[in-house]
Amino acid sequence: MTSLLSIRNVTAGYGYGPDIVHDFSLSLNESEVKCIIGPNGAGKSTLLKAVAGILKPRSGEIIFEGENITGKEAYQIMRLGICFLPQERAIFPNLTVAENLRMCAYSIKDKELAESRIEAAFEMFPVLGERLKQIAGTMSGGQQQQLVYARAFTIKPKIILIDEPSLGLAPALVEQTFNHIKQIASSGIAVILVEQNAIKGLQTSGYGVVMDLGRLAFEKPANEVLQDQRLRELYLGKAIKK
Amino acid sequence: MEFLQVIILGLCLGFVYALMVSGLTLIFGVMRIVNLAHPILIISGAFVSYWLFIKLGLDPILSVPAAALAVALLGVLLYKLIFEKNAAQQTYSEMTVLLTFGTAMVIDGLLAFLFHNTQRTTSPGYATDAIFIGDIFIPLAQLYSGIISLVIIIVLAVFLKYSEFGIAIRATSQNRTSAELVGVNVKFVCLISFAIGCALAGSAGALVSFVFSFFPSRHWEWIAILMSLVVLGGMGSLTGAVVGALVLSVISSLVGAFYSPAWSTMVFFLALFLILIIRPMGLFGVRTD
Amino acid sequence: MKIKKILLTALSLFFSFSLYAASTVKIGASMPLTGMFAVPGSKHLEGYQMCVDIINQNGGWLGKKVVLLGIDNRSDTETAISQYERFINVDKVDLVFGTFSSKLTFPTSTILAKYKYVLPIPSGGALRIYRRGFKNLFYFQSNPAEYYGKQLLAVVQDRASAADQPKTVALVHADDFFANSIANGLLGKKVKLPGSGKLVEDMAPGYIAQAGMKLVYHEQWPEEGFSDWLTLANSIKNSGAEMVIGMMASPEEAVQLTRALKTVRHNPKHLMLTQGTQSEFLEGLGDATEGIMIYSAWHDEAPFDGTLAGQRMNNSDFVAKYKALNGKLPDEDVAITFALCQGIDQAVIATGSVDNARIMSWLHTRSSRSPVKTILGDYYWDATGLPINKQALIVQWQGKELKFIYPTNEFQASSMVSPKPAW
Amino acid sequence: MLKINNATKSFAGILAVNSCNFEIEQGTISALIGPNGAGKTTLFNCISRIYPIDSGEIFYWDHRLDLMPTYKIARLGIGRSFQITRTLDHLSVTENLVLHTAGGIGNHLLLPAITRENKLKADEIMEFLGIASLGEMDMGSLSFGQKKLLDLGTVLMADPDLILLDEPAAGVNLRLLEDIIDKLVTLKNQGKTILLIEHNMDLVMEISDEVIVMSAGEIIAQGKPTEIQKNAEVLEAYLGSEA
Amino acid sequence: MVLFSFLYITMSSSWNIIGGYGGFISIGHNVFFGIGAYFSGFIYARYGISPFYTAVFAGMIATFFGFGVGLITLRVKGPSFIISSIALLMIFRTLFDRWELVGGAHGITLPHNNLSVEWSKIPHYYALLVLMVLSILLSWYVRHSKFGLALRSISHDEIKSEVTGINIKIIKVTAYAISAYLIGAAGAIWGDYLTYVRPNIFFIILIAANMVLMCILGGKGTVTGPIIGTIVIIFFNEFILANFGASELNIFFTGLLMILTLLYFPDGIIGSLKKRKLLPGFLDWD
Repeated sequence: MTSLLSIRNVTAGYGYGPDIVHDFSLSLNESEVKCIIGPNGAGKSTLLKAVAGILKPRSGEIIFEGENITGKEAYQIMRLGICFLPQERAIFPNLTVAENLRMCAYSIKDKELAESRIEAAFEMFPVLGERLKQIAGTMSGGQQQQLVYARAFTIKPKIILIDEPSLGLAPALVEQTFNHIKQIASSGIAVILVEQNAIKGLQTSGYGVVMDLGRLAFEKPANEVLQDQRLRELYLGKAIKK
Repeated sequence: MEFLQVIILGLCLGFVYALMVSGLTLIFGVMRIVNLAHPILIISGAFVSYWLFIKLGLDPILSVPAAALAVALLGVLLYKLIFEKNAAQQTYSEMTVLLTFGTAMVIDGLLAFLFHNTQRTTSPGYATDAIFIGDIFIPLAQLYSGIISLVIIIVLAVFLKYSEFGIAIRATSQNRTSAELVGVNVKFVCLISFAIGCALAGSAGALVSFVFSFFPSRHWEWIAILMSLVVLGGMGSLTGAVVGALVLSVISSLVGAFYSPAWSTMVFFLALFLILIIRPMGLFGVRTD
Repeated sequence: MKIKKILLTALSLFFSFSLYAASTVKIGASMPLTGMFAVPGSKHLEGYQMCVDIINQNGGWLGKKVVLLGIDNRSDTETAISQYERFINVDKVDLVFGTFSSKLTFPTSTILAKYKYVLPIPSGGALRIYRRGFKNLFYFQSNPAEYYGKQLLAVVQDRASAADQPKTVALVHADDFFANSIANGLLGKKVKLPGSGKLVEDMAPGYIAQAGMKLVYHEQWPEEGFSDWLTLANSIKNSGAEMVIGMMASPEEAVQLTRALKTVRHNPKHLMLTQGTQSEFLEGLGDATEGIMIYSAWHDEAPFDGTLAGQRMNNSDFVAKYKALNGKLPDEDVAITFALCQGIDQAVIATGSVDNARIMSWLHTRSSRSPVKTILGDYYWDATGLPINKQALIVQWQGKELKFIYPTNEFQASSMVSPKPAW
Repeated sequence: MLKINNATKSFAGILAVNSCNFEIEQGTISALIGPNGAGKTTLFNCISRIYPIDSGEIFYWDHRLDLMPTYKIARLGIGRSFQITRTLDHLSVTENLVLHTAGGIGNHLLLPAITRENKLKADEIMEFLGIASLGEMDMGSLSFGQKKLLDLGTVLMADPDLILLDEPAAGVNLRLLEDIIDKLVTLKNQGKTILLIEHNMDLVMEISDEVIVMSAGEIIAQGKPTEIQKNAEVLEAYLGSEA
Repeated sequence: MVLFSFLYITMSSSWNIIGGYGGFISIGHNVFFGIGAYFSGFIYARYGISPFYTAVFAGMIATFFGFGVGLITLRVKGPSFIISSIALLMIFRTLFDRWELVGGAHGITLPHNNLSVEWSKIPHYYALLVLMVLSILLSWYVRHSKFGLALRSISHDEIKSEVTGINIKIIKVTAYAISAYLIGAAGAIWGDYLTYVRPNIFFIILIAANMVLMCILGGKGTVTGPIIGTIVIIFFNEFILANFGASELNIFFTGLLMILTLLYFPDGIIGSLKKRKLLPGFLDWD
């Protein structure tokens, strides 16, 4: 069985800098949720950017539905059905909520379909429906977060890549955010989640991938990852030798 | 009474200035290019109108679309030849400013060589007419160009506000990466925005052709004036630019009428200098750091 | 080292351009063919060229062909200076012709005085050009600008009916060399050398005051890049002036000011401008020109006699010749330089040389009995280079034609339209 | 030696550093650790006053650092490195190293850019970093790892008393890492004080006397490395919590 | 033409100090040129003291102004700085156009010297030669001093520079002021050479554009770059002048050259040659 997305031996880095991701491989099946965890600087975000086309991989290839998408422009990749939610809130702060959602449906050629998707998003996030005319940047953090995830439902991608959704959020919001992610996963969209908050992240996912220094450290079903002693060592160092 | 009169004159001019500056601010907003070549593009537009007027007797107001189209094509050409290389950069660099400066010199030199640096104006019948309301008069040339400018600005605003592509332009100017992530072809948006900006310059040129006299090297002076308007309004903000244009041209008219016309342009230069120093973001701009 | 070689080659190539044909008489003229003085500048050159062509048709000067090097200085002073220097040092010209405008003449005269070249000046009437002790200047128009004002007002006083005598005057002008000079005379200011403040002449109390009129508005506009004509016109309107005197450096400004006055519907009894005899003025304004008076040096009906290349060349001959060539009436700006060229032509023929020193002394010895005879009338000069006993003309647009209306003493003048009809 | 009192800094309403308090002693190595976005680098930037703090005080001995311009702080003997290296790519390596001597205007206008002593010292540092032959090269032509080293080198050149290091070990190969560790320990023994941000926990646990843990802008723990490793709260900060 | 080369080498080398080493692209630097010319010209016209003596002070006045202006404008960077420099130029232009004491738009007329035609340019020749040599020395000196090191580091990264203990404000402003000095002095001499000083000669943007272009074409931030750039541009101008007349094509080609340089040789002649290791040793003074 061919997987939906397969990342084969990808190496990537920024500018003239060193390789951040080394020879990394990963595959994702339809409706599967995988969580990538690992300490700072492990190359998790870089990997997602390489998949989304923001960063061109230095070597290796990325195959999506049997098509090689390595090196395509970000907007082309997105139109194929891979949606990327970057770390910083990817909303347009000076557009209204309605405009933000229309932008999300930008790539949908069938306007009726777009309308119905937007309608559906409002049903899922009623708060947004009440605030159509509000400038997105002036909403509360939680509402902005809803907008981010409403986008996923509008676009209805096949895969959604989420980069550190809980970063810089208040605890209550973290909870809300992970609920959104669960909603997305339950609607049949495959998810790759990169998360610092390993516990939350793994709870949401079926499978855990642990990265360290740009390489795959180990991967196993999510509930087993936390029990692995290697994880603890990665984060807090080995016991002092002396 | 006189005060009111001066303000009316200032406002009429203000709308023309607003149109002159709207393209500049759009290009800056989307591409972060401080386009010093904008004023010379306006003059190019004025030349198109001028020739249509001289050769075919076409009213400059009717030649607005032609001027807009011609300058837009010129803009696309410039963009492809010169700016595309740098357009991908999110941060605007000094080199781009110098590039536009060089472009301005090239067009200036070429126009001056082909058509000479003589002052020109188109003179349709209404250029020397005015309507009188009591003692107050409104010169028709200024009135017409002001109204048409206003219409064009409104059309632009509506386009940016409601059309799919307009929203994409605004989205791109706010967050390039995000725009790309929702499927916007950013390069294409940049090209089109540049063309629209140039079209605005062209249409402004057609309207300016019967309000001001123009000659190719006039644009050096306009550079500072237009910059003062965008900077006051906050770089990249259309509303800001319109407000900036109205405010400054009214002040400048007041200075001209009650102090001395010799000093009226000083208003723009001083405003530009002071705003850049005190509030580099402009009065209406949002701090982005 | 390679670079140096290339540079040297380029240099020598470049200088070799100028080393051709010594069997010609070369005349240099740096003219404002573009920029703010483009219109009068190009016409000035046209006059020179027409004159030189006629000379060549008659066998040239001293058996040599005359070559006119007329190049564009973009109305820019620095360029004008360097071009004259280039004429002398690189092109090795025998003679030079003056350029247009006081602004450009003032600095270039310094250089030419240094090189001891005769500088016949077609347009450059500011008094301070002549009050610096140079011996090489010869002005081919009328009074220096400072004295213009007298005539500007006299035409109205002498020719307009009592009811049309203006009591109030608005004076607006470009912050230009020439216009400022006229204004100084009208306002009675002290004329000083710029910068040093050395007094040239005190014009007090000024011609306006002498004429018993009241100055109700006075404003200058900047020399370059002025666009606020409506505000200016509105201020003039608010002052209620019965006579408007506008002094500008270029016909475009004359068009702009007149258009603005028309737009605000200010109807003075008299409108007097220092530019506007050109066909461009008529094109720009059409019927609105009716009754506008313009200060001019030349008019096609003035019966002046002159010679060129040893042949008769009266004003009427000139007009006929020009019409034959171009199918229209010549402009003042063409006539002035044509007259200047006539003057130099007479000097060359009289002295039998193109030596600057000899021509200079010959021109200086002209008198009322043996003047230089041109289509602008007779010329002889005082020691500073200003013509003696030379009055300018005031012309008026009447039915889209220029009629000369002043002075009335020398020859028959047309009737005057007074007051100026409302727009 | 360095004392931070209630330092608070927010950007656009988000608290990046929230009333931080800690002190570090002379002659110690302290490590500042915490998950991404905890505010560690921001705190560094507040200490060297790249931006002013909103409230609180920062003392270095008895100097109020929060009231001083950046360059004066540097001249007090506080050197720092950057997480993303900020080497000056169009200058040569040696020039980068001697940059700190270019400080003032008076006498320096008269001195050549690189004096003999500067050169000797720069060579020494490059020797230590194992890049001895690169002095004349443009910084821009160096590899990332070499730049990272030189960033450390520029700090060492100035011979500061207090050294702030932002992730000195990131991207450095293992052999060199040991050298760096040795060097840091040597410096400490010479009486220098070091505060470092580091993610390589092996290194942190090995050399630091004191570990300060930040999370979400706040200091959540401070103590000896062994204590920190056992602290449940710290692990929670890294791995997240149930709540 | 030789005088012209000297003048522009002086100016572009001076500009290079702030624009090349410091990275602050000023398209209004001829403000100092004008200030110098006006200062000396005014004194000459009023009190008869030759600009050859007062040039030293003209430079100081320019420096003084540079210091004051620098304190204000050097707070902003990049495009904002460029635009503010244009604004500065326009403000000075407007001011001098209206300032009656110095002759308004007509400027100041200076007496010309009594030397005969062949000799009259000699003093200017030597004065500008001296200024040119000084400017090159100064440029070389700044390039090789700690001050220059600080300046070059500022142009790249202000924050990094500051944390190494460089007082960036003082360095920037001083560099600005220093670069104004010789330009001011050159202005004084040039004013005397032209025998008159007018706003529309000294305060036009094309002078500054030339300085910038010469510097960038030659290679900004190098000692020899401005010299080579100036020579190339002046020959180029003369070539255009000789073949096409003194027309607007000159502006056109200057602009074109600027665009091509920026697009294809952003490092300039010297910089590009150096990168390819083709630079002959005698041109490498860095």
